[in-house]
Amino acid sequence: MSVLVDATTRVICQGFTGKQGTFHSEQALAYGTQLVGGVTPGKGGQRHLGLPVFDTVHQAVVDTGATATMIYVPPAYAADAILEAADAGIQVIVCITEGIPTQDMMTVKTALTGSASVLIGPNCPGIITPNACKIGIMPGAIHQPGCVGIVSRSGTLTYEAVYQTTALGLGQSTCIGIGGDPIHGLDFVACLALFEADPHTEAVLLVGEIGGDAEERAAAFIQTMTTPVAAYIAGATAPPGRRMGHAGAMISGGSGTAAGKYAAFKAAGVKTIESPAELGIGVAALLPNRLI
Amino acid sequence: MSVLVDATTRVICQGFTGKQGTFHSEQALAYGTQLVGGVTPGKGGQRHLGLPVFDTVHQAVVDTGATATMIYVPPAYAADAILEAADAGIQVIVCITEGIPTQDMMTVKTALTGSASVLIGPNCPGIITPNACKIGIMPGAIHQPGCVGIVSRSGTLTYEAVYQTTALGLGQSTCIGIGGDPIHGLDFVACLALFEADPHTEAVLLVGEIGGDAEERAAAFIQTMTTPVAAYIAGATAPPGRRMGHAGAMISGGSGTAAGKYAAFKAAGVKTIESPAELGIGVAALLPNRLI
Amino acid sequence: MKLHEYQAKQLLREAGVAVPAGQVATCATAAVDAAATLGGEHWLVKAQIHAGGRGKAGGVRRCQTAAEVSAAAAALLGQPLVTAQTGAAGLPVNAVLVETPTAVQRELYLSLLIDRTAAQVLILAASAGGMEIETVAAQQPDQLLRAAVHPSVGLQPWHSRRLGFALGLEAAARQQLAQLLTALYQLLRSCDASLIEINPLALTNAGDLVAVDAKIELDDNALFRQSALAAWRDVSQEDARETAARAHDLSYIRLDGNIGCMVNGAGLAMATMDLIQHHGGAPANFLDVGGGTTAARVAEAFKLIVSDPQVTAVLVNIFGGIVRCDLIAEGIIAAVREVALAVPLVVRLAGNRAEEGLALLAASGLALHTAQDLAAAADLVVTMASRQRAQLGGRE
Amino acid sequence: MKLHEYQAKQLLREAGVAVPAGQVATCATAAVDAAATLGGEHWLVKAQIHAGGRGKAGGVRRCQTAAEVSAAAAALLGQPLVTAQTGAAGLPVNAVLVETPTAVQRELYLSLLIDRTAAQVLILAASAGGMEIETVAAQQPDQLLRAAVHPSVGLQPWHSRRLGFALGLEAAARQQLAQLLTALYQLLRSCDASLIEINPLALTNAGDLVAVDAKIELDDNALFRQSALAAWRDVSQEDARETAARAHDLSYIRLDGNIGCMVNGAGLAMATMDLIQHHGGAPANFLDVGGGTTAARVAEAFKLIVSDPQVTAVLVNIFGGIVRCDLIAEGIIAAVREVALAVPLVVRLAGNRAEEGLALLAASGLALHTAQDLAAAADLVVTMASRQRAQLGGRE
Repeated sequence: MSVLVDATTRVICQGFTGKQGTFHSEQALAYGTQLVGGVTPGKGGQRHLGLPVFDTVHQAVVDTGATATMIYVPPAYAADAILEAADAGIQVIVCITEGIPTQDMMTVKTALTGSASVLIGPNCPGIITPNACKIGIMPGAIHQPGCVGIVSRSGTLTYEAVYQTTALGLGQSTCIGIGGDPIHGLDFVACLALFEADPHTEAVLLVGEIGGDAEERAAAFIQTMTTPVAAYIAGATAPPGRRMGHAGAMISGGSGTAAGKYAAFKAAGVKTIESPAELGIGVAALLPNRLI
Repeated sequence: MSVLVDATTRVICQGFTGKQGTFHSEQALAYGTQLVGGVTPGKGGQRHLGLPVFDTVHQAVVDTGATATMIYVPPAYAADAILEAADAGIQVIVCITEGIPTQDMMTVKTALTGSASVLIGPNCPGIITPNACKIGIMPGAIHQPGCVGIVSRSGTLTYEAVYQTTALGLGQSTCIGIGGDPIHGLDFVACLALFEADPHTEAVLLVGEIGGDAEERAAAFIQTMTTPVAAYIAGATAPPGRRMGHAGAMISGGSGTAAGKYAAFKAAGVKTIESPAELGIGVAALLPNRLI
Repeated sequence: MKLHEYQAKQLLREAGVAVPAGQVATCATAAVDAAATLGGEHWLVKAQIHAGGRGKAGGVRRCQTAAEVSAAAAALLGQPLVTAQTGAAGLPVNAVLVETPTAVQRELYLSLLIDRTAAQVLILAASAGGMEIETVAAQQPDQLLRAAVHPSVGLQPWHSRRLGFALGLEAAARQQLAQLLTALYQLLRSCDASLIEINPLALTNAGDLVAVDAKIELDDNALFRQSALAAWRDVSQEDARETAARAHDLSYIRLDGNIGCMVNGAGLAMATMDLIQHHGGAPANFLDVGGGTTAARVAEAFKLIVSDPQVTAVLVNIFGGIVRCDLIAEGIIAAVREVALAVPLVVRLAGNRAEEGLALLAASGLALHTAQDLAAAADLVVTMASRQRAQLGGRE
Repeated sequence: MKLHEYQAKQLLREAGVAVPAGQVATCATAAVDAAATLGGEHWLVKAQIHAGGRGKAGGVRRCQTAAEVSAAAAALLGQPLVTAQTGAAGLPVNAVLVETPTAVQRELYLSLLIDRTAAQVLILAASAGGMEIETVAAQQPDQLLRAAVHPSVGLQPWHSRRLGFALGLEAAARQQLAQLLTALYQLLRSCDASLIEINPLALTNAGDLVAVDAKIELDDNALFRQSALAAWRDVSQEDARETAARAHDLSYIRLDGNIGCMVNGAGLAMATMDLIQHHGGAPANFLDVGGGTTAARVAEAFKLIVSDPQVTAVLVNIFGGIVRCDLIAEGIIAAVREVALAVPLVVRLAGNRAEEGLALLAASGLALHTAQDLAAAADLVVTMASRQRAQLGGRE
């Protein structure tokens, strides 16, 4: 029915009492997420939004049994927050923070190798299982429980994908925004493997973009999957050598182009979508029995 | 028929032209190991024992197709040699060197996490598949192809185990000396998993010793195995707080005792052997159909 | 953020890396003084711009007299330099580096960068110095040497053995390479560089390794903790509109088309460009107004878009996630009035309060077009842009 | 290798860690001078030995006058100090540390060590300072705080938050803890320590964190690159036989039994001890003659074993791997003659040329017993040892 998070997931917020943390915690609570508390060092023992505040993630885990966290701390402190969550045994770490130094993420990613914790992001909208658990900044209202797994490097473009699949009545099993930074946690391949193992995900919509080789590696993996995958790549018109908003979205030295990624998907037999207006109908084409 | 190495394994020697490297390379060649060359920086292009010498492991791999290495370089250079081998894509790295600083091994072990390379040792006799491939300092003559997998933290004590199983006609599938240092590569659990997957290993003889918790973790793993395991722990008479030769063999703060390890094995239903004179008959008891 | 060659070499020198003797100069007189201070009989006068390909473009001049140095500096300074990497407009030369030439025996390539997939520092090296590394990778892939540095162990002796032997260096030069790599790795880590490229790295006639050219790029995300280096930013090398955009937290990149775009989110902004092209048009820019879009930011974004004379139509594509489309609509109305928009405008709003937003726009009395569907919006703006261009063409 | 408290505190002080003012002294006069230099009205005189439990054993004395300092130093110096950790013979006190007492508000426990299973540095802390950490772990496991340091990132702010909040420290003390942890982690890495233990770590009345006691153990394998620290080795704190053994590359540890053992390989040496016990005897020592066993080393090993008056029989257990048993046999013969062995000797040889070796021994004419089988050898030596002891007993 979903991957990584569901209605039973107990969530905390790091950077809980800050402006972003407060706003998105309110949104998560309104959506029905089981938010059970938050962390702001120095404010332990207080209450915020009716929930307990802790000084450390470790204490929050001990007291609340949380297994997931959403991180809204400033870039300079985000790597530390991720590592603290991992050490405390948090299983799903969602880091929303944008602008974390690349070298911080390099060492964090290394430190998480072999760890039991999964990192989503940073610089991502988060993860949502519709009507069950929203961890992130995505608008809950556009989602609908359903059969499409969505995985994306983008934010608002993910919402567009959600919007189109909802409009077609397909809905989503889980949507994962893996983030737009060059070094991030969960990658396409890991998400595809999760969707492949989920009996309720009938098709996957992959939303990639220029830069790096994550899509090329995904294409190779999809050949081993039974669940069908449709893929769109943003940035066919992006000039080389320019960073297109996302730190990771840059064509360099002729590699990381949309054309190259599309070619990899086509070679792997993946259904490709050329226009962002066709994200919904593109994935719907993989599910002929679903559309009325 | 064996794990990790067999008659087709192509092996190089790091520290090839040194005294130890030369002697044990000769022994390996005499045993029939497919030794295909060696590495000594600055002596690339020369020949030694009739084999090519290379400046770097990378060049040796390119030219010889080696997939295994045995390392006989001094302690100060051993960590570097292991990392060079891993980067060059060597799959089985056997480090014989004794006396490597613990912090060197700490960072090396971290660097190998998630790597495709397997490290055996350091401070170990090596690995041997009888009559097929000998990588290390063990005496080849005492071995005999057979059905017992042997894994041990010790050197000569391993030979004793080999000697006894050979004397009983059981022979060995593969013998792995994982080494006596506190931080080492392959651990008991990994070796047990390899033996479990090997159809020709009919029983495993585990030779542990005091210090650390590797035996306790092995005991937990053995409960998931179908291949039977017999275990002996050296050091029942060792006093606490003293390092018994091996850097890793020390009871500290009441943990790491032989009694505790035996208790863990017994609780896991593992056949325990109390006397080192009974290593052979202990494992033979697991193979009632084998003994004539 | 890019550094100039002279800035990069200052960092290298401080890190103990051998670089040619040199001084930066911003006028011909200072260049002549620099040459005098350096002494010798030959000097290079090198234009300092944020782009490669200077040699072939006449941006590096070899001089044998003070008069030649003066003439070279005067010719370069104050002029834009056009190279294969700058685009047609070139980049302004505001400084030259006057250097003592290096007696080169061999030219090598060496760089350190962050390998995003492996999440490690990657060292690249090649015997073919002076060439673009991408060219080496494409044409002589077996000449391209790679060695990854694991963060838990850092640089190890084997890295320099691996590269030194493969590059065919003698023992003394291998020793220098080891020291060089150590210095470069430390520098990359300590200054949050995403790239340090030494190309060429010269093996001199004396057998020493010298960084003849150097390129350093810093991680923009880390500038908050690199304030001394952040102060070296040279906005003269950047597009003025992009710099202005950054001041308003907008992410803007000028493109070659004629349809201005304003979008929230980088991915959706790229997708919108693709959409325009898919429908037969050409985007004039990438513009991400960011997450917490406000009416004020929308107004600034509008000003930026229409400041580009090539723009003949504008497409606004906002997906209201957390942000409310009705508030965005109000911002658009105010901005259109403020800038007295003279080209057709198509607004697509979707998501949070999209219908209310579209209603506000319809009620505003402004000559704009609305759509809730991406494809329809794209069709409309492409048609409008062609029509507008035709009208402008008619007026010419 | 263990350091003395005063040595550990010197390293801590150099690393910027707050430690009590203090001076080391090796005679009573120097102790009085030290107290005078320190000033104040109270002093602690602390015996410097390589073992804990000094407080309860009278090894730490509080003094209020110079005369008391002199008396305390005189009483401690030159005498062995017996504590719960030293064994019955105690350890010689060759130096005392004269310190200014610390006004303690709370005592904490803090240590950094290498976690062998995780291959990471582990920080341990507890509110219960002054207690043995093993006692805390056994009796109040939830009071024992742990935080692991990944080598790729090193010490992070969360480590000190995790520990500081859990220890109930105020903001200022948490800040000091962060600096302290940074210093200790750096020190552990830079001096190849396997353990740094601050117990107790005092929170003073003034709100500062001060290392009141300190224990540092260095990795023996890393001493080759820590020559300054290696020079601090104090052999007076080690068993003389063990020190002598090390000089000959032998690994020897004195035990309480009466059957001397000589074995090649640490694992086999432990197993041989176990075997003796399994057969009803008690090993007198652990002795690993090492891999490349030579006749000379065998001779040194013999001397070591028989220098222990408790030994009433000797078991030699050699598994000839690479080493040839016949050469070992020759070494044994020579050694037995040289030391004029007066107790029964059982030699078990197996492996490479074992039969030739056993034949040489048999032909030597020496009063020794041979075996090729472990159990037989053990039975024999246990019997011999009892008989010898009975004989000795009879002679007494």
